[in-house]
Amino acid sequence: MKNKYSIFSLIKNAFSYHENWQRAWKDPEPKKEYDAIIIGGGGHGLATAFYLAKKHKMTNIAVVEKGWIGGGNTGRNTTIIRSNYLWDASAGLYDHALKIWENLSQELNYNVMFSQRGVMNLAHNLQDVRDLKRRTHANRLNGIDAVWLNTEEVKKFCPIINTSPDIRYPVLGGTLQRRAGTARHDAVAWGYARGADAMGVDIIQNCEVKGIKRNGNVVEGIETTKGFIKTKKIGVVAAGHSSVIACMVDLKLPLESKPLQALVSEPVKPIIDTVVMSNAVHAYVSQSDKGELVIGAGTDAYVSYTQRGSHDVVEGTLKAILELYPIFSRMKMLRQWGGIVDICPDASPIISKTHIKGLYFNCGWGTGGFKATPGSGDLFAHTIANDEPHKLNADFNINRFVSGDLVDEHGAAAVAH
Amino acid sequence: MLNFNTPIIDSKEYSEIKFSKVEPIFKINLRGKNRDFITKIGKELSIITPVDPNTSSSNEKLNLLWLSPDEWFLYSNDKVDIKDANTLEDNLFNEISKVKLGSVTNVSDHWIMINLKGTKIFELLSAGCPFNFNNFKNSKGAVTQTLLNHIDVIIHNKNIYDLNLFVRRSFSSHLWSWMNDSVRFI
Amino acid sequence: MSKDLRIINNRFIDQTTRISFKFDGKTLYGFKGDTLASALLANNIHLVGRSFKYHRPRGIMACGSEEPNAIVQVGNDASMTEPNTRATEIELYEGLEASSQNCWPSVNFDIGAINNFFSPLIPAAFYYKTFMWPSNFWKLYEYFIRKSAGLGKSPTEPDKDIYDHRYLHCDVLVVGGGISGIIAAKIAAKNNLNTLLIDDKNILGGTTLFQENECFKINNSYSNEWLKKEIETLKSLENLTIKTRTSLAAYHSYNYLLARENITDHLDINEKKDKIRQRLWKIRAKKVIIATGSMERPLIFNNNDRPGIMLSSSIKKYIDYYGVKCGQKISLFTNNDSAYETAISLDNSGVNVNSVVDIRDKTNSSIVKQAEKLGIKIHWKSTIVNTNGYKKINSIEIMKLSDDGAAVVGKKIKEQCDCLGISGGWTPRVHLFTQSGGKLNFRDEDNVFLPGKSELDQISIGSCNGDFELDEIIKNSVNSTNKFLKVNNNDYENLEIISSKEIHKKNIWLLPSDKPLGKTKPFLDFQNDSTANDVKLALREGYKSIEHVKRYTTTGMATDQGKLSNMHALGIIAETAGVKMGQLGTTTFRPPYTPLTFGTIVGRNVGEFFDITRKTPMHEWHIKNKAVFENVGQWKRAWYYPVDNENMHEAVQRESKAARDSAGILDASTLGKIDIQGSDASEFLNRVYTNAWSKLEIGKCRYGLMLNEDGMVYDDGVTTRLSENHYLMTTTTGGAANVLSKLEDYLQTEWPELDVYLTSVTDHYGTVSVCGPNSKKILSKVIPDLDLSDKEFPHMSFKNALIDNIKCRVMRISFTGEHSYEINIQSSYAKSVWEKCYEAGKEFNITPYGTETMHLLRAEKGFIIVGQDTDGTMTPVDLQMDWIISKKKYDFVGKRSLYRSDTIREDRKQLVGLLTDDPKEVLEEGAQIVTEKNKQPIEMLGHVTSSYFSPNLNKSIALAIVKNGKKMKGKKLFVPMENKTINVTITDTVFLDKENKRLNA
Amino acid sequence: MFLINCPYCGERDQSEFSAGGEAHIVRPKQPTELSDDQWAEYLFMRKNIKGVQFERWNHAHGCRKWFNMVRDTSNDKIHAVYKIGEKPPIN
Repeated sequence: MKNKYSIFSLIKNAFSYHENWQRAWKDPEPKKEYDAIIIGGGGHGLATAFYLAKKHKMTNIAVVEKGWIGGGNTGRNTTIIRSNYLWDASAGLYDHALKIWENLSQELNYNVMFSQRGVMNLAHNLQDVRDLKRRTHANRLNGIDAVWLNTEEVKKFCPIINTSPDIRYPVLGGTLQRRAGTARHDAVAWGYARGADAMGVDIIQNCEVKGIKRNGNVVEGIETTKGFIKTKKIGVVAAGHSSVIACMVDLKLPLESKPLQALVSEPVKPIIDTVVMSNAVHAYVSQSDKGELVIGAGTDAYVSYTQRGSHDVVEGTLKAILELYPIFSRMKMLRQWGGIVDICPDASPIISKTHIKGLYFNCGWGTGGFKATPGSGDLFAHTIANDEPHKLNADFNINRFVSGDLVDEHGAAAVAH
Repeated sequence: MLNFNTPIIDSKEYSEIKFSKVEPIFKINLRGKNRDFITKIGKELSIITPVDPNTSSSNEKLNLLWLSPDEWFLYSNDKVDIKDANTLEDNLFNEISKVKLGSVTNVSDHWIMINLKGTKIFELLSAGCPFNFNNFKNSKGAVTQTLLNHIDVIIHNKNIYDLNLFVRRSFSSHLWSWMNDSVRFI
Repeated sequence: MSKDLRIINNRFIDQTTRISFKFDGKTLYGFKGDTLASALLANNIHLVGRSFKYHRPRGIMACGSEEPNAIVQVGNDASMTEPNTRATEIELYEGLEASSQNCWPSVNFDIGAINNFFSPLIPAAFYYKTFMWPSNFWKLYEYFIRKSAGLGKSPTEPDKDIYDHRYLHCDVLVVGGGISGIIAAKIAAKNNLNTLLIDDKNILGGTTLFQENECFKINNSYSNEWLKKEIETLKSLENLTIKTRTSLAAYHSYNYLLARENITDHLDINEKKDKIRQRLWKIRAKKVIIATGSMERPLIFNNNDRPGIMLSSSIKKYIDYYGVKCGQKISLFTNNDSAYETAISLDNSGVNVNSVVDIRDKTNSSIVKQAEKLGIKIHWKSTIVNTNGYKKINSIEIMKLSDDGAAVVGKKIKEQCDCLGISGGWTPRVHLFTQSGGKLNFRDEDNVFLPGKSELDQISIGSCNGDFELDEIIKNSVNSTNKFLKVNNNDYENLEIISSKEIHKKNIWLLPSDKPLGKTKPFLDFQNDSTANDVKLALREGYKSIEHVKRYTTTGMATDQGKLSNMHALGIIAETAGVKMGQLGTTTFRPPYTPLTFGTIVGRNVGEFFDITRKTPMHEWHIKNKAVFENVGQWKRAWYYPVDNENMHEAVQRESKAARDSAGILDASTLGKIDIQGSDASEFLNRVYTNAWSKLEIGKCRYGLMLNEDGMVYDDGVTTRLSENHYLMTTTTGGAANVLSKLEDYLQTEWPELDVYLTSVTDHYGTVSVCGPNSKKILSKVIPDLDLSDKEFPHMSFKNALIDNIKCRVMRISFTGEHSYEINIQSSYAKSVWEKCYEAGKEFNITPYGTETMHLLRAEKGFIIVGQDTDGTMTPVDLQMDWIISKKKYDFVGKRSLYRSDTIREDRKQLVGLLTDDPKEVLEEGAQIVTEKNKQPIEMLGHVTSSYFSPNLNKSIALAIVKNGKKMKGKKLFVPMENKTINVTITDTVFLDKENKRLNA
Repeated sequence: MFLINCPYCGERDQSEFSAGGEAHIVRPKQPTELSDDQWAEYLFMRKNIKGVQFERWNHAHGCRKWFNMVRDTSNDKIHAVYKIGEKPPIN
């Protein structure tokens, strides 16, 4: 068992100049065989392993990661966490996650800095108002906290927003979820890794999957840069690279992997203490504990695995930021980067079995995956362990694209972060 | 009598740049694929149909601009009497559309034409247009369709430092005020 | 300013023009040409800020963009203040006010410094390990963490400055105006290549500009004199544009680069007004030559962060360029030759150099010999084990290094000093190269990453490419440039170059101390306060990859983006993990190279120009008549026309009533209009609409519904058959552009065999819609010679007409259910026709109405609005519009999707009408519909899509989509609001005039 | 920002173009003959290749012509462009 993290352990270790801290996780060489293998060491993959071990007592499992854990979209997103989704299925999924977030630091004994500072979505035209009110009502009836704010209330909640009626697309109101907020993205990956490792899960980094071995319609193991590893169950949580893995078993997914960019400003003293999102003018901003403004930009329309997007997207985003927050004009962009987001036609994820026995996919989170990390891991673990979806992810199967029973969140969350 | 309204009602003159609103001229969009179409408009308008990309041809009355392999843009140099305009449109329509050679569409009011003159006009354009004008500016008759301040425009290099710029009417007042704002910083 | 720190040196700064400025409220003086940093140093001010975490005193360390410590708040005006600005990059101007950051109450006495006392408790990433109890207390902890974090302060008022953009296309872009960049630019321009040379400083020349040393000569003159002549010739070249004060911010693929030009930042406060502050150049270059030079590395040893500890090369620049002594008793600490250049410069300027501490065993390069000749003391094979002085260094402790360099031996020598110059060698500025996607190679002998393979048409030359000695720099720059540009310039043949050669190299990433590592503070990232210990802790805890270490310790994530810290961090990681640095790789450098102001990135796309505004031909009339406007896409549409003090509700009630009782007039110009010609036009319409078109008579109009291939409603509108092969299609306002490109797509890619041509005429026509029982009378006045009899001109038909011999098209179609006409006329005359109709209608109290009333009127008739009553999940069947799906047609866009297992379900959400039990109660659009009262959570059957109070029916009406709604007519349901529940009944979607009598009234 | 060589107008800035996704997915001539699975394949399933991909682009703010592009999605390098109906120059 790992030493517990606490102020006391910090004091204790201070005396030995912090020479005696244990490793958060070991870097083992892969065993010959595991009961299950998770492909992808991002937040979702590590959470899946954590809950497989914790809830389903599957501890002879491994997470294989091509690079370093948490290095994909987990470490690149703008960390917005909310559950105010329109459709029942989505609301159920994301609120399940939000409930886990609320005690995650304690569950992991790793401070993920979940900060319930509220997320506010703004409306800028009459259809926005209709859509957001529709969502607000739906959330309320789904037992998810959501309130509608008129323009004055928006101003009161976040005074630095320009709510003047004379701007090009005035703020006509907004919906607020107070339980929503942000978390420290790296800590989520590291906390889950440490927790999983403590239960015996092997976390294998710098191990790229080269192929999936099948016997007829049943998986037998994976070919990796560290050799063949035998297993009966494979959970793929490869985000932007899901299609690449799927291609190894001649499976086509309803996904396109596109560049999503984000940026941070230089750190300043606290100036905005909530998260404000505006789909209509494409502005998403919060302030990290370090003081940086964290700003999410949009996606490009083309497929790319380069983790770089076009400058116009960044320019468009900051344009919108200055429209809503003219006081930020003299703030400086410190860093910009891109991630690869795998987007489904209905902007909802896939957490599903496949027609291949023992092969499971968790993908299609598009621009909004971070907020779902704990729930996604929990439900995917359930699906893998029982070879059966949990009722909360039953609707997110691959077959919906054949039947047409989509969970269309486009109206509600075209570019949700 | 119905009176004529245009969203751009004045001309502006700055050092080395001049924008002018232009008298109501007529404009026609021509589309067609086959040879007969191309020869037919050539005959009807007594003008060579430009088939090379980004080029145009002109006579004393008319300008014919290449827009795409199957689309051309025709505009008159001067204000044309409404009757003549109608007859010309009808002729073309009967000679081309009616006989299934292609399409003829009056777009006189779809586009607003703004004339830009002066040695600084390309600096003005470069404030909001990603197009590379380095060669364009020296080639008389060159045509390009591109974006200016995020707005679709057709630019016809009528003469050295003398451009005709076409913008859709509903966008024109916005572009006009952007141009006048931009001149301040040239 | 304290005179004794200034020497006479007028070459680059104008010591005759005194400039006054304020720092931390104190008025000080400097000279024109100073930077804030050089002026402060001249005033003997080193302490300018406090560090991020421990709030340790920090001083000016460098002289350029790599400065980690001297970041200040410029200005205190709420709208013009700027946080986190590097004092080393601020050109001094009259009226400059700057203050130190991240300290309270003052930089000299900072409460936060208590953190330094607690530092043993707060190693790297301590926050992940604590603040977890009690569980709901994080909000509180976070409040204090947030307060103590952050550096400067954001402005609180809108920026008054103006920013601008400019596109620029060139053959060759040269980045960096140092000796290599100057050579490259000259070669390019002389070969008639349209060339742009940019440099972030205010003058060209780089460091060679003030290199006046016997050891570096070209053709028998000092290298700086030779370079000055080069710069002169450069200025006369015509294909060359030179931009100073312009720094390259980002290098994207396809040689697309962004450069920021500073235009007013250096001007006196009163000269800045009404000018562009900064311009962003969007450069597209055929070829790019990177000549960005290199940065000096610090050395990592115990307490290496005190004010007064500076980069050795910076001390040289302050004395040789600015004429400022950084101290009176300066010591130097190095692992290479360049510190000796500093020593010599200082000595030449009469500054006393205590000694040079050199970790190397001994070397005898010409530069070192020269220093020895000057009698400068050198401690060979030695290191500094500690420094003293809280707010300013006052002494260093020197010890001998063991042979392996891992430990210190012998006795400790203490040496007094007021400034320490450190030099850990040089790091090529490869940031832009990596930004552009280039791969780096590692050179072991001097531990540098160098540009390797690149996909783009670019090269790196000079010291950013690993050439550090004058002769190599010139030789290789010339050769590479010639080769790269495929030219053969011989200006630089047979130059006679003298350059001191560095013979011995030695590098120790983390220098040993006599204390155990745990007891020392060897800083790596000065701004983020991460030490070598933090990096080792991260590795111990299993955070092995560079990115993990970087994120866990925040090394390299400060506002300098690790310019000074990255290499040592990598070195220590490699050493500790026992791998070669080459294999370890490096972290990615992300744009921008130096932080870029939001305003600069946005340019003039603010305020009025944030987004395009589209106006209809009648816009001016609407304004004159007090219309309130609604944004519909980029269009401004008249929303309603309040009279006197009417609120929206009152205005809409009046407008709606008038339209039904007598006459209303609407501006419908924003609807998309597509002119369709070609022999296959009818077949085309058959494929893109759900209903059949072949049999539509010439002169008749028909409503059409367009689907996506997924079967969901996409757009709708009325299309008119003008002649055999000629149609005019109308689309929704918002859908116009998308519909046209979608149709073009099908024609070009799926059905190229079809003879059909599309041309947008949206802006060509203005559309005046006159409706109401008196519309016919009004129209007959406007177009007297048009036969308006129902027989000649029935509903859903069109006529060509002339108004004052201007051609127009009149459609008799109705979106209100009233007898109505739409006049489409050339936009130039539309306002005039509108006024004509308005005049003609006055006797019938014709009432202009806006989009809100239009929505209300159509709702009374149960007509849908795509996008309001549909949301991309509704099929025509769901809308109870089965009638519009042709059973005969073999295929149309979206047809197949209508027969999928889910889309054929009987119990999908379907469009219905809703009536409230209380006719006065108007439902909220977006409100949800359920079967039971006061239950939660509860299944939602659907929601209200449109809802109004109908003055004509004198009751509230609504459209909604409800699960299985088709079968539920008459059923009682509930609409639960926050504070009450509203009882409703499902009805038919048509509330008014089910028999359509009014169409012909 | 890419520099895209429109097969009709020549080299233009990316901002003049719009991307249209995977190329050579032909709309079935007889959709009614297809099973739900086959139709879903056409509607939604994509190769989403990491590497050389064939895709559709439209010169939306220029000649408005659709054309095909061969692009390596792993480094955004454009290998070729060709007109609709033409054979891919590379395969």
